[in-house]
Amino acid sequence: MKKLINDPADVVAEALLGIAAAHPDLRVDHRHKIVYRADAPVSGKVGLISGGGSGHEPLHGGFVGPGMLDAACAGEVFTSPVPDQMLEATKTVDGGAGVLHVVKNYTGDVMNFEMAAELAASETGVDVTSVVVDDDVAVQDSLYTAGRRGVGVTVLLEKIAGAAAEEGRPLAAVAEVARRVNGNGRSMGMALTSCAVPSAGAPTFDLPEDEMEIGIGIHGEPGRRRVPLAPARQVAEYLMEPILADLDFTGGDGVIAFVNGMGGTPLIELYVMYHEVATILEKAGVRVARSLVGPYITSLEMAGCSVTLLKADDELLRLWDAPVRTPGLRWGT
Amino acid sequence: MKKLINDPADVVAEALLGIAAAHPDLRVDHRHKIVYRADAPVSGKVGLISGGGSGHEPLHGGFVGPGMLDAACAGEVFTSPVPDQMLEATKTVDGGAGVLHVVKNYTGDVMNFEMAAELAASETGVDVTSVVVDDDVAVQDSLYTAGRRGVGVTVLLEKIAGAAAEEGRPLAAVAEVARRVNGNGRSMGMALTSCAVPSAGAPTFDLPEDEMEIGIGIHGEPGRRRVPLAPARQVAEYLMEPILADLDFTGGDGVIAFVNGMGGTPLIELYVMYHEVATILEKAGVRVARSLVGPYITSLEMAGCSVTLLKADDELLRLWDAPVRTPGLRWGT
Amino acid sequence: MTVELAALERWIRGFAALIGENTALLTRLDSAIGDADHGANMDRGMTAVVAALDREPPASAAGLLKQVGMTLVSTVGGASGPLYGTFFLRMATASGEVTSLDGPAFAKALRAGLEGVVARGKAEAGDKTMYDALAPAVDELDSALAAGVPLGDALGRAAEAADRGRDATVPMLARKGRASYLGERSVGHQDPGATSSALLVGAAAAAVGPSAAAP
Amino acid sequence: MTVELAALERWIRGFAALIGENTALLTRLDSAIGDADHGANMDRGMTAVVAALDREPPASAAGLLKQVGMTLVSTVGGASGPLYGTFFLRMATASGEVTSLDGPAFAKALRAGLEGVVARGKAEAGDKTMYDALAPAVDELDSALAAGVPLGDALGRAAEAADRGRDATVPMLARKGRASYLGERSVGHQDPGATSSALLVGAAAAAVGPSAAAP
Ligand SMILES: Nc1ncnc2c1ncn2[C@@H]1O[C@H](COP(=O)(O)OP(=O)(O)O)[C@@H](O)[C@H]1O
Ligand SMILES: Nc1ncnc2c1ncn2[C@@H]1O[C@H](COP(=O)(O)OP(=O)(O)O)[C@@H](O)[C@H]1O
Ligand SMILES: [Mg+2]
Ligand SMILES: [Mg+2]
Ligand SMILES: [Mg+2]
Ligand SMILES: [Mg+2]
Repeated sequence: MKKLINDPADVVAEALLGIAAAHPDLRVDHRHKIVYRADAPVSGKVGLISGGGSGHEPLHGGFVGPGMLDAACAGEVFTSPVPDQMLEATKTVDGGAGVLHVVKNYTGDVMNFEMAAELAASETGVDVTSVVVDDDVAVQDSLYTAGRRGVGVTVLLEKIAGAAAEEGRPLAAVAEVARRVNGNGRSMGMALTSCAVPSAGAPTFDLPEDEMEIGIGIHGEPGRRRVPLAPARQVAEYLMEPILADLDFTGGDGVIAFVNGMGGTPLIELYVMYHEVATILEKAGVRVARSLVGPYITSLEMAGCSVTLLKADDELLRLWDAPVRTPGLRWGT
Repeated sequence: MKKLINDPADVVAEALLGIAAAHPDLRVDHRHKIVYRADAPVSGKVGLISGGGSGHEPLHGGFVGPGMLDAACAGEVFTSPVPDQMLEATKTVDGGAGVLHVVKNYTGDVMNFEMAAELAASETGVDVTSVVVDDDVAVQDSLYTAGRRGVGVTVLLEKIAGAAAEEGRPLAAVAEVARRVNGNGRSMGMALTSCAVPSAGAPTFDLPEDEMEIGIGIHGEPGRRRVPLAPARQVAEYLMEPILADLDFTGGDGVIAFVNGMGGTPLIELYVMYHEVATILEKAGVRVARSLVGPYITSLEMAGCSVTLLKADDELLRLWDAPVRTPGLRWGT
Repeated sequence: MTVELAALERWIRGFAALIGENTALLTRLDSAIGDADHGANMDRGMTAVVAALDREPPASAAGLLKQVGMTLVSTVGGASGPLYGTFFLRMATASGEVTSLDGPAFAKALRAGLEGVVARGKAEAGDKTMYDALAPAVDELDSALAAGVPLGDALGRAAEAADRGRDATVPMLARKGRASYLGERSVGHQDPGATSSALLVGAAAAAVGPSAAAP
Repeated sequence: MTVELAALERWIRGFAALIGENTALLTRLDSAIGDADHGANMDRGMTAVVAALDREPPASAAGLLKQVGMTLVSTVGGASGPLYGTFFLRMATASGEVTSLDGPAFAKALRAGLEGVVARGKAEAGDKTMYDALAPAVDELDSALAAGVPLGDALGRAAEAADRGRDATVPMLARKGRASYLGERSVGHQDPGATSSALLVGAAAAAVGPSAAAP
């Protein structure tokens, strides 16, 4: 396991020092491990916070800024942050219009955000609403399990709900937009190689040279199945088939198509994958309205990719196109 | 060797199909493997073209757009493009004010661009000037060798010269700015793991689990030396020491500090590295005026990073801050 | 026989030591069906717990258990942070401001903790979670005490029940937590949280010690 | 003895076949001191050259050599594209619109090609490049012809000189091309370009064939 780090225990704290130094228009609360907008709280605006385990960069800290998140809480690598962090972030960004918690659907994240919301209710007067992202079709959805994981849609949701908040909409309306994004988005991922958690000191899983893992999560959680290595064309089909089977993406105003890199896969391969995805969409009669290609929700150095489709309407596209100024996504300003 | 590709021979062509599909504001000439601005040629503006082997994405195709390159020629993976491509790109972007060729200093790139310039001179009336980027302090500079390699400074140069061209400066002035950037910029890189050229089908080099390569190039060319794995702090010193020894970066209006990912290294590690670099700069009395952290000039899936420092003056900073709208760098518009 | 404040402290410190020794094991188990952080999570939390005990020695059972719970909530994160945190916070509430707990009171506090885990995480028996080690232990403690077994020995039996519960997670198909994503593929692996929970119960038995042999 | 247009074509096709057989070797050599693409580069180029020959059979030596050179320039890229391209383009100019070259004319054309490589790449003897295989071969051809050795045998000697030149690159310290970045560490590796150049000369010898034994 080769990494550009010092002590594994210090990775998150030191990365936050780097983020603070590299992005003067962000602020970092090093004690609470929170990245927040320099102008927080924005008076009258709904605050958007998210957070989760580290190791998925640019998610979430790289999506803090005007038009997207107001604050992000950084947990240890692949470990949900603790309620104190979300509570502090909630206080920091509340501009009087309440705060939306964007929570990826993992048991740890859900419980820690839940405790934070309980604390916010008992200790502060801040109005908190939570939205849970659960878009990963690799996981069987059921009332009796932890449900689907939150993956690629998180990026699109933070962008779109962030734009809705920036427009001055009230908390309920911002939450409604966020839920609409989650309801209309689906993802599926795959890995060619494992990631290695710094403190674990070894790869999370073994994947033979001639196999790949289909349906993998963003923490190296094993996926749906292992299959022999196959060309990009076949990989795209493995990922697209369950996504297209889960929701009808035809009609409407088209989709936002997002090919995400898991961290270790070079951009040239992501473009090869995007070409395959676009080809499948065209065959399926799905119109691409917007696209995004790159490593936006990663899994440390894992090689692989995920595909996310979001069925968009006119309003979601307008919010997607709205200005955003964060380290990870930036346009229109 | 695990890759998200189809036939290794088709990687570049298919990635270009992906780029074309993902970026409607770019145009791709698939026959010549050129990415160019949708509005090319921009009348009266100096055209900026660059190009080189593929596998370094987002360089160069991801830097095409207003405020940066007018066109990029994509060679085979790690292989300089051929003169026909540069000639075609030159014709495509010439808006009457001449074309600047940005050439990374590799024998192949230099010779192919040279032939293209000869062809442009004999076949077209286009005024062509070339700037060679050679910023890699890992390589001994000498009249009798191929000289220093062009690496990280290329990104900064394309941005800054692109801004100068966008301002409407004449060819000689744009070339002067470009040469100033090259003269004031230095880089050094390192690798934790090898890359693998798709057509070669195997890693370019073997690097034992407990060693790293210091001074590596962006094609997996072996570096200055192999040393035992070391913490990020030590790696930063290995890279910074030769850079700071080569040029005095104190004074002036500070530096643009750029920590670049080689492709396989996650962003969280790049921020850890940036923190170390910023710490060393502070100790050395070098002021950081601007910074850039991320994978911008990569070497396929190689894990590792490089550091680039550019000694800036007021004018270079203003040009750096000027609006840019490309897939890889985007701000201010 | 009662559990004195000092024994509670021995329990917690003993648990911290066991976690320290088993960090790699817990992470390895979590690599197989999770995300390879359970060892690091628990070790970070219990190290902080011990530091807090050193810094501010609590004056009551409730004080100690609350300190442990709060520290775990604030330092562990993940699924195990809120779950173990809630476990100790509920134990604290059930214990009250006393400096010693008799057998039934300690058992009642443990059951309150277990109920907290269920309230927070909604796990049921057989879901392949820490519940599957904790619940049999708490049940065994209750029935041993009801049968007149002295507390020390009863905790020993509870620890054995926890170990059996932990082992029983191996063939289970996970329905809660990260392992549930695996479906069928979770079968055949021991649950990391059940493993740390068995250490927790074992540490309690060790801290209280076996009852003196009847003369 | 002369080199007919058909022999020139045999030469080029033979070279393409040798490149195809040695693609992996050339890439492996380039992995050690370069960027692992020399095999793919040459193979892409020579495949295109053969396709062009199939498509438009040239009518003269100059036509053939120009077609080869242009195709290499347009398809190879990297350092070897302009170098081999220039080599053939200069050979074409030196050959003229003829359908056969006698020994001295062929040798003159080869020297012109070699000079093109130098003009383009500025390599000198001992820089560890294709020059170190090509130059001794051209020199050997000249002196063998001057000594009255028939062309076929003279080319055989030239091929041996190219092989020796290729082998001699092993201990050299690279001063040109990508391998020069390695400094001392380039020592001990055979230059990939010198290796493909030795194949080029070898293919010429094979295409013309050994001279008939004197009766
Ligand atoms: N809903 C739940 N109820 C009870 N225990 C749970 C639940 N979800 C997960 N767990 C326990 O938590 C353990 C994993 O903890 P840990 O690895 O620290 O957190 P995470 O899964 O967030 O990485 C599992 O092995 C399981 O025993
Ligand atoms: N300046 C030069 N003059 C002559 N030959 C050179 C020169 N530079 C490089 N070469 C030859 O080119 C070969 C490498 O070709 P290739 O790998 O195809 O290109 P690149 O180095 O651009 O990847 C070297 O082995 C060497 O023989
Ligand atoms: Mg975790
Ligand atoms: Mg090359
Ligand atoms: Mg875990
Ligand atoms: Mg090469």
